Amino acid sequence: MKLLALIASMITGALLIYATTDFPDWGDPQSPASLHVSPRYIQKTMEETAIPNMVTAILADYRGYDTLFEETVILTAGISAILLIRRSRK
Amino acid sequence: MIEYIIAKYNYWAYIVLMMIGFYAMIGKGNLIKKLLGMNVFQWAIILFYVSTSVKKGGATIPIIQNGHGPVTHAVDVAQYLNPLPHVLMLTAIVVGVSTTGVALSLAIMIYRKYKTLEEDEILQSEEYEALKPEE
Amino acid sequence: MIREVESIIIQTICRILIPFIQLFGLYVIAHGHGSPGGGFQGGCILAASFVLIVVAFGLQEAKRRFSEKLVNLFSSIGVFIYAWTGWMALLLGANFLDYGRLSKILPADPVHARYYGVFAVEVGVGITVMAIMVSLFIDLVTGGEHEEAPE
Amino acid sequence: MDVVYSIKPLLAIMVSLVAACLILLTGERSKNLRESWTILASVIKFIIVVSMVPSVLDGNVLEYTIISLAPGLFLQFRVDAFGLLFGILASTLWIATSFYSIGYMRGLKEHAQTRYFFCFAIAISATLGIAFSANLLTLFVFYEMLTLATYPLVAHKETPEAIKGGRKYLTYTLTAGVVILLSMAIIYRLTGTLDFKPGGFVAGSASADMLRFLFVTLVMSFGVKAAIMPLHEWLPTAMVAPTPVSALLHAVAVVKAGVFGVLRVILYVFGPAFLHDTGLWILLAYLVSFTIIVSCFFALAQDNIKRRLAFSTINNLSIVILGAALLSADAIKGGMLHIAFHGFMKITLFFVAGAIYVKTHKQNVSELDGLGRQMPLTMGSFAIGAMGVCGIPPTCGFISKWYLCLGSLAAHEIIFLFVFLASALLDAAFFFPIVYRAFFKKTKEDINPGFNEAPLFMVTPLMATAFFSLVLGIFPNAFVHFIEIAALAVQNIMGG
Amino acid sequence: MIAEQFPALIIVFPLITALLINVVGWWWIRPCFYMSILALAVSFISSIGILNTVVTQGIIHYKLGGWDPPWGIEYVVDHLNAFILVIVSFIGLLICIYSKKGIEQEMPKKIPQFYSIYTLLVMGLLGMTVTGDAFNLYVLLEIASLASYALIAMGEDRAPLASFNYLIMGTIGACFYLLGVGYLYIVTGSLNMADLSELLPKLYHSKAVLVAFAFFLIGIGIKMAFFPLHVWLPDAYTHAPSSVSAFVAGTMTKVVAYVLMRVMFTIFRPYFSIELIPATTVLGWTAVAAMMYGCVLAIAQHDLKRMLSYILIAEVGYIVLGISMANRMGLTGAILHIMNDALMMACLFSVAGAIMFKIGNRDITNFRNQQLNKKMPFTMAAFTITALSVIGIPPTCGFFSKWYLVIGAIDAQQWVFAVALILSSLLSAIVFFKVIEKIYFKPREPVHPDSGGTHEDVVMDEAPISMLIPIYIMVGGILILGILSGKIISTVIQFAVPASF
Repeated sequence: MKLLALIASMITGALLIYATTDFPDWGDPQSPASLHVSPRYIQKTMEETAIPNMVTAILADYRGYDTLFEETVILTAGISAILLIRRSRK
Repeated sequence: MIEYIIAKYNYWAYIVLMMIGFYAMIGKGNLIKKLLGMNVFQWAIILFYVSTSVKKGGATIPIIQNGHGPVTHAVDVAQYLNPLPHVLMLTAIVVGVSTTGVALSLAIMIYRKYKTLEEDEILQSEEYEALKPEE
Repeated sequence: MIREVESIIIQTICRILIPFIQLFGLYVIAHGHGSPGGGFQGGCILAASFVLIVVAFGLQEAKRRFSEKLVNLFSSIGVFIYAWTGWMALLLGANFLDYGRLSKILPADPVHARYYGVFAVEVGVGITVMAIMVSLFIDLVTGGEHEEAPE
Repeated sequence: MDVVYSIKPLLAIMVSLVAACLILLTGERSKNLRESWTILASVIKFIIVVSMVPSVLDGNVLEYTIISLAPGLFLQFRVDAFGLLFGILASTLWIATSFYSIGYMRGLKEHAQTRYFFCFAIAISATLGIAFSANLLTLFVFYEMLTLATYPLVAHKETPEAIKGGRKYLTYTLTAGVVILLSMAIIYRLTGTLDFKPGGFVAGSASADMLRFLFVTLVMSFGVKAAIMPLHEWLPTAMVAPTPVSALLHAVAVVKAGVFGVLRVILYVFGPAFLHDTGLWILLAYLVSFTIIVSCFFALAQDNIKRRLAFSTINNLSIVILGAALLSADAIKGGMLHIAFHGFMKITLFFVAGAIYVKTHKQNVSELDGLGRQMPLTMGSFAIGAMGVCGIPPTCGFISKWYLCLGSLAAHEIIFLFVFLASALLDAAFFFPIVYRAFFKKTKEDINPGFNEAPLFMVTPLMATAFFSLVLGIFPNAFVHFIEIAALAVQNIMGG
Repeated sequence: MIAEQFPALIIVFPLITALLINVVGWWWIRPCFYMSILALAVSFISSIGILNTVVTQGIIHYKLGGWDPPWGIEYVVDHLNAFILVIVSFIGLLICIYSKKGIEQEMPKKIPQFYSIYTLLVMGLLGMTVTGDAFNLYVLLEIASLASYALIAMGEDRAPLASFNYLIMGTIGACFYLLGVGYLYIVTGSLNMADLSELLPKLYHSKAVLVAFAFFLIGIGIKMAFFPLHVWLPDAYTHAPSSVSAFVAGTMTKVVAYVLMRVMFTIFRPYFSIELIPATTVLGWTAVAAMMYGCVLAIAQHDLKRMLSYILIAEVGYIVLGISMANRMGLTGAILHIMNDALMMACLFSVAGAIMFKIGNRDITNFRNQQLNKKMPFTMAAFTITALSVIGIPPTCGFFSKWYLVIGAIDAQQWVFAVALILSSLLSAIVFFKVIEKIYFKPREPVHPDSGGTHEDVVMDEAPISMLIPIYIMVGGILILGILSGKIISTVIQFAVPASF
């Protein structure tokens, strides 16, 4: 079991390293990640939402739908905990 | 080669973390250790995401300075970090927390039944039960 | 189970500290727009204050201030605020979560309507995160076996 | 042949389905109601089926489409001459069988009679569905339905060997079913259709080897129900079923469905021309001739009446297939006629076996001494049936065998003529001992049991069927014009 | 106005209802069940509306928050999602009705939490189906997974352990999916599916994309219990509460299979996942292995639900096989089979639950003494019909999906696939007739003709009506949808298959 786990994690790591060779360097301003979608967030946030903190703006507005469900996730966790282990000693 | 390694060291870091977590998740026999492995695994991915948002060259946190009320002056993209990964990872963090919460409650349930969290001992008691004649 | 700690020092310090922690939490929530922070961070800080109460004064005391039903109510209310803000937009004829449309009922132009919408949402996030964190903490730390607070 | 759109085929099938539901609903409450449903449905079905005869004899084809499943693929009924022949056989014999099984089941106080009659009705509608289906897919649907409906009947007694028999039956037929499915799918992709066409429709749609392969798979998988020799094993095992079931299985529904399928494949899917060109017919002919001869010897070795009858069934089925395989007009006609006539004769024989069992609980040939005095009507009918199977005039068996012999001559394969004759002799060799024992041999304890017949519910049907096999022998065209119908079918196939 | 808001309604209404249930339940337990029913009914109706809109007016794009993609999140509802939506919401509604009695028996103290989480589970699956954003899909996937972990753990006393293993495996799967999304994001900078499929083609030869695809496949494979990665499934589904296993077995794997199709044919173009890399070949052969493995192990089981779980693994193999054939017929078969299999599995597990509810024991070996065919004839009839459908006997719907799959295999010139399909249906025939035989025939000593008919004394003790109605609705579906499959294909599925086939 341990050996198998070791092999599995080794294979995963090898895959990751193999993939990394095609990645942009760390902190490269020209990486596609920072060129395709994000510029609009950076430039337009103020005039579109009047919120200086882009993270907040994206979190709650551009991608607000994600956040709604992340609320739901944590709510699910809470209810699950109650469902699973809550039991009153009376 | 050295430059190459240095230029991508954030990736190496997260790969190592992730392998550790992955190994712990599969290989460890103790359920709590599995959970720790799971957390390491998730944080590794989070680290990976966040590290993709970095921009060298004086980029700062994605909060527009002296901006209150709509600003008209164009904002230089290179001046701020890429905000999107932060947002995604906020979500991912919460998901991780929730998963851990549920997992811990499950662990508590398991402990209530078997009075142990070692997988092999649990399996032994399972076999013991299986041997018991079912009425 | 939590051992009831009866340390005068800890309790005094906590009594002093907790209001500030909570104040800071509210600040972080409210200032998520202009400064680092937001619903999660603030919510977690608020939750931390309650955890501190539990640690310092014991579970019963904490639950007297913040009963389980209340926690549960809050956790749902937070998400409900969020969903309702989006729902308002939907009722006003825009797409779900389109806060811009809230300008119809808020004294603001669409852009600032978004500003306020985001604020409402952040408050909702804060409430939920706080409540769930507290309830998760209590449930996990007691193994789910704790009484209702004596009325 | 022009197409007439008519809902009659659907009705004919639905009748017994509805009856099945009614049986299930009212079954446990009152036996009489349950069985009256059976009788009623069988009569109505017979009327509907027969009412289609004239229009078919005028060269029409009755068609009814339920729904389109895919481009070029319909759930569709089409009543042509051949299908009608089979349909008439099934619906006629259902009446006899339902009367008989009432007598039998009550005589033996069998359990789970509701389930019995329910599955019985389903099986019959499945059989009619097979008879009237317009394409291979529809036929397959009802074919599987038949398999499943007859499985509880085979395992009806629920004794361990009954269950084993049921398992074996399922194993054989379901395996055959999936093979059919595969070959059917391949044909559909090759030709884009599955509609039966007199004279076949696949010829030339793919390489000869591919078609040969498909032909072999299809014939062999339908041949499982038709009990061609290497695949016949399930049939004797299924003998544990109650006698009316064996009668249904053997004379009417299952095996005949198999033969019907084989003939459909030979004549309506691949077509005589294709068989003749590829020389597959001679292969098939030799295979079934082997079956014919060997099954006779098997039958000689059996002491249990029903098992003996089972092997005789195997023999006759192969005779039908041989007739089709000879590809000459007379032979095909003879084969088709033999489907119908053998039905009448064989069901008589099985009814007799059942009657003997109900009355005396005797199952073996060696115990039948002097039974003819006790049950003269029964054994008389048995004699008639036996004569028919051997092909002795004036029974109807003679007619079909006559055509078959003509056919084998027309096919210039004299050897098959001898096969037919040999099988007739062997039939005599294992049937007439029974008759002889029954009538002329003294019982061991030399007392005369006196006249003591099986219940009326059983004697009447078996005498009726025996009577029919006589009458059809003397006036082969009586009642429902079997010969004309068969001739029409052959004419369509041969395009003459 | 309401019509174009359906995509929001279908998700948000269950969400809000779940919240209300959670609050109300603390004071008043009775209405929780009905609230959940109401919510699921609304999302079922709106999913029907969506399907109708899609069929009449074409693909729906719904921009959440009014932001254009790729900046905002959008719903993209084409024929495929609409179809899956209807299936999921339908099964969700039925199983919710079904669950009433079972839950009252199994967890009387936790009814509000159960219905709250159940509603969230359905919502999560619907959201996964409807969304057009890769990351949003991950979040919803996690909602659905968390809910299912919690619900599964409420089962018998071995359930928590099974659920824990499921959680570990499931988290690995989800994290791999997340990693795949991250890789695509780092090389393209986008998260929107449509946008990704625009951006990716020029990167098809980058290693990062290949690895991302591999991670997608592994992650989805784990979530879908695809053959080598299925280890969590049998335990989890065996010990789960009956209604939960009915719903989860019916829908979860199917929705994830849908995600697989999305990833293979929308995010990546068919050109990539079929021609560029041998993904379909690998998937196909693994699927064959899955079918064989599932059926063979199912034969060996004594526990009814465990047997069904292995059958489910085989069925997942069918779907993936259809996808991996990569031709029109095969995909049609796969999509059709998603529907049929959802119905069949939900129905079979519901029947198992009904047996548990009445007899408290689902060991196949002592069905024989239970006289089940006399005690609960209707349930057993439902079981038989559904079993025939799984075997693939016409005219049940299982036959038709199998038919299309076989034709797909023939078109792909993959004779082994065709033979494997047929072989597996034979194996499942063995599996199910073993059970049916035990249900209907109890071997006795040969009855002496005069002493027959003495064992009709068992009284009928049928499952409650609130269980029978959903079961029979599903059975009706199994019987009718097969006949209608031609129509379904011509109206919906043929547009759901990617146009490039």
